[in-house]
Amino acid sequence: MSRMPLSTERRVYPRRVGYDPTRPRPGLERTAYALFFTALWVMVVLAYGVVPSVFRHYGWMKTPLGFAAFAAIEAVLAFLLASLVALILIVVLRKYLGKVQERVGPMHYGPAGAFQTVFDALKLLAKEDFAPKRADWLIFRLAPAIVFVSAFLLMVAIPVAPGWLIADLDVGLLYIVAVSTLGAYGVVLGGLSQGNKWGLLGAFRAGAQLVSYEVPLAIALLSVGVFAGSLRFTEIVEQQYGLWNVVPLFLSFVVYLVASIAELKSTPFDLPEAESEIIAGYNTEYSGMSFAFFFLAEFVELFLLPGFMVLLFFGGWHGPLFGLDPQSFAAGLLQSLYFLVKVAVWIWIFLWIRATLPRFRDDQLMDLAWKGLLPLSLAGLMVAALLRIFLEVV
Amino acid sequence: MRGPTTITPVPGRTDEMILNMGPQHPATHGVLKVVLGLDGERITRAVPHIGFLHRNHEKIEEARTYIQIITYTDRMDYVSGLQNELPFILAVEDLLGVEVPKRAQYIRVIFFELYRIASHLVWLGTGMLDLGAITPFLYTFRDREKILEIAEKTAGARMLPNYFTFGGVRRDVHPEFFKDVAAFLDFFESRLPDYRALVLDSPVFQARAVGVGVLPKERAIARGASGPVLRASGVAYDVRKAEPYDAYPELEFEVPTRPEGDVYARFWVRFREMEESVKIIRQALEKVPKTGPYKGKVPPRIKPKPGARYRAVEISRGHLGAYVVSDGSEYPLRIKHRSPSFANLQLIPDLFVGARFADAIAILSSLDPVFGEVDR
Amino acid sequence: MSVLGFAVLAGLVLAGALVAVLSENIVHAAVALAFTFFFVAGLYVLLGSPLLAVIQFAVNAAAIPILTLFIIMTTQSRRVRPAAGVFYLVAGVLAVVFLAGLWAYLGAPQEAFQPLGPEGLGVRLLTVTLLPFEVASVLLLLAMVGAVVLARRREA
Amino acid sequence: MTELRFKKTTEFDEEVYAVHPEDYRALLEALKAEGFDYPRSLTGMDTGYGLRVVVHLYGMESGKKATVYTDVPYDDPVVPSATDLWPGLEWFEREAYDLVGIRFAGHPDLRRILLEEDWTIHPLQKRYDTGGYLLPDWQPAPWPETPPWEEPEAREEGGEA
Repeated sequence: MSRMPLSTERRVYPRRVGYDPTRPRPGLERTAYALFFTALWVMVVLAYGVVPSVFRHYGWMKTPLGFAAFAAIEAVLAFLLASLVALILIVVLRKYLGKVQERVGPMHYGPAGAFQTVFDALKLLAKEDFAPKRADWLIFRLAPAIVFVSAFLLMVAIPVAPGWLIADLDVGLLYIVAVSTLGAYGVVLGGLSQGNKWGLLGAFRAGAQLVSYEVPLAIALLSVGVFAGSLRFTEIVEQQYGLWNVVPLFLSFVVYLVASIAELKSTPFDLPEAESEIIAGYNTEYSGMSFAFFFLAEFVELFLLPGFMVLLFFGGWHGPLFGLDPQSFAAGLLQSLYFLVKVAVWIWIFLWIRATLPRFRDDQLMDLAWKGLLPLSLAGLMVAALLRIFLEVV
Repeated sequence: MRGPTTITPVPGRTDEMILNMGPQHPATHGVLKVVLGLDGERITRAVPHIGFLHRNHEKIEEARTYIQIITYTDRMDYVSGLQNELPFILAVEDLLGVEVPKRAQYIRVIFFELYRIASHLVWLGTGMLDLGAITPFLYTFRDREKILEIAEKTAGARMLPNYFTFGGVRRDVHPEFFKDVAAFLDFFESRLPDYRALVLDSPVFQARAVGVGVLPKERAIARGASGPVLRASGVAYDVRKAEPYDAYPELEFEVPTRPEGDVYARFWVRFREMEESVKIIRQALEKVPKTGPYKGKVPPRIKPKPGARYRAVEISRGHLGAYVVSDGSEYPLRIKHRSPSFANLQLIPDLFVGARFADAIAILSSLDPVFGEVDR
Repeated sequence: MSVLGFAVLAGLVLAGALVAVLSENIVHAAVALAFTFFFVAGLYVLLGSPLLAVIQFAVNAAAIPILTLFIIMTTQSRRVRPAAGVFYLVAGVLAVVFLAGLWAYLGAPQEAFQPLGPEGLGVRLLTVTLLPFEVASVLLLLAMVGAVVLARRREA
Repeated sequence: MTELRFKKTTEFDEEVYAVHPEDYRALLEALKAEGFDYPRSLTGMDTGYGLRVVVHLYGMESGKKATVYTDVPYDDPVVPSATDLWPGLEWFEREAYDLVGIRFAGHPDLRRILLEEDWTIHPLQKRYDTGGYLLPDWQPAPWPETPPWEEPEAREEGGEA
């Protein structure tokens, strides 16, 4: 029997613009992501710094018309920022997973695949937004909107530098607890309304998980509030000069970290959308833009929860200022950059966890929340209260 | 879809939800449908339905000559395709009275164990994917690719190589084959600690796997379970030891067993088997005659004498048997393939009922069925 | 501006409440109820108490409807029969009683409205209203224990 | 049961029992008692004159192998089920019923397993071609004068197993 001639060479793919797996271009990738980061920074400066400062400086906020204009502009900016965050984070996630998994990730569209999400979003826009016959149409359509609005409302509460914020809420901590519960509401409604048993299971899991983890999360936030003596973000951040809260409130930080991963529904807590168990859980029947809304909200939260973590435990915008006046515009630029860099580091850690771990089981998840995190968070609250009293006495 | 649903709601019982898991479900490894009764997340009833991939090999094979049938056997367990050829070939060789040269025996063993590693890598990746970890999947598929490349160089195909034949192998190995295999083994051994860290030593994995889906020893034997499923229940039954074939009697290896019978034990046994396979291949590489025929003397027209023969081998999933009945003509009277996944899947009602839904996924991936061989 | 806002919000509150009462679909009713509470939170903002608004939002508009939805999910039927005549009668009587009480309250002299901040509320809860606060928490604990006992599966 | 009607031969390395269908169940019980605790396989086949059940057994302790088979006529293909002895044969018996048409008396759940419920034929019978259509000129062979479980002089019938 004669030997069959075999090619020992790897198949070579046709060369296309921006796509050549045989020639990795790390420089191009780095440039693309640096540009992304810059774009994000510019948007943050615009939305949190320039527009509110201008309105406050000229006193336009006092008049009803000015307030309405401010609200409208900020809504548009926050929406753009949220979309930008989601667009960037999705492609960063895919690229990062590619790196971890020793593959290239998106390569086709844009430099090193940087515009992949844009085309994904366009594809989702072009797809039929299908509602099953058995779905409760009204609720089915309302749910993604609720989820997205809750993520979007949370963006309002973030201060990125001294005086750079959209709304200075004196109950900021309570506000984020309240609004993030609203997200759980949308997820439960979405799973419940689609007339699909997988969706129902996903809604059950999502509801149970999000409501359970809301409790330790809220107590962890509360311990920060108790320690700082205020529920206002700006004051909490200001008090972290010299010593970040992560040191005295380490217990609360751990609770917040775990609970926020659970709030994000990211591995190892991705049970509500565990694709190998319950297909896609609460978004099984969603397609097109409705699905995109869930997706966008998830990635906006992937930005927001590390953002709050940085504000509460890692000194927010604190960093070396090189002698600049903290209230000046240049210092604001620098401080918002510090904030973004810290957030980026934490997003990276979240993605790292997501890429590494398998997922828990639903009852283990509940056990962890109620038997592990809740006592831990209460201990953290007591530590915070004792430290507060100690500091006041001294 | 397929016939009436075998679970009907109990009248008046409102806390049970009836759920069709599959045939299009991401974690059923193909096309299994399990009708589940769910009380919350706890499974109260489970009825498996198979046959979605049925193409009646056994009828087709009755209309094919023996040499043509080898191609069909490949298609049963497509994840470890090459291994499926062997029991049929062994049975026909017995009926023909053909001697297999030593070199061919060793080449068979090397290929057989390479495909065991490849198959276990697929199982490891998809099993962890079922448990929610995406990264091991890509690692294992990358390593498996190297095995398939080695196989492609010699056999000309990757998943369904159709390489073994009566009396030996179809053609001699590629000149670089032994060097490639040795290089792969070195590479693979350097990867094993990573897999151990990502899977067996991961606390989250242990939380999901320890004590889940416990299969007692007696039940495993009575249900006809085989392979790692049986060995994880503490039964050291391995066809390679019980009825050795090819060069296995001359090779030293352990049969890893574990007494617990849970999902973790099944993962652990498969993991150890990969290490044992490396050991076997290393010995075979040393002992294989460097020259000599790769195929014994086989008549040009294969007409086994009338009779019947059942032969079994230990493929990645367990005891794969072939029952060949010949009437002395060029066409077999009957060929029965006894596939391990088919028998192992009977355990679904035993293991699922009482487990949580998420456990069911872990249990199913620890049984590691391949539906090409279940449905045949 | 605040009058306009009040009119809009009050209209939304009333509309939501009507949908919640009259809808045949329980899920719709629950969602409408949540929206009603949400708009009530808006009224609190107009009254100058963001704290109360946020608490209303967190507890009544978000947490309680989720639990309601959980109960709906665990039940089989998603539809209810529309209310019969006798319910309208009872509702009418209750409405009249409520309006009469409101009339009597509005007729009485009132103190100036003084919204509480977070500190004020905390101090008040731990001083003036400490006893009712503690009693309420004990009651809630009892209710929780009772719910656990009721929900526990009886082993056959 | 006084005297079991079977014929024992040794082929290659296993014991082969050809047994009368009425004694099939009793022989399996005896083998189970003898220590054959692992059900390797169960095959249904069409011999041309009837249907045959072949059971392959293995003793985990002894390492011994045994094959038991029995023939039943086409018009009454009923064999007692062995699922209570080896629960692992449940699906194998269902498969033999599904593809070959042997009915197992006492099987707990004898439904079709690989084919859909609405199939009417048993495709592995020789009277059908690979497409599942009746072969026009197929005739069953006559029942052998010496069935496999009786001592023959020289049997040439295919599938003596």
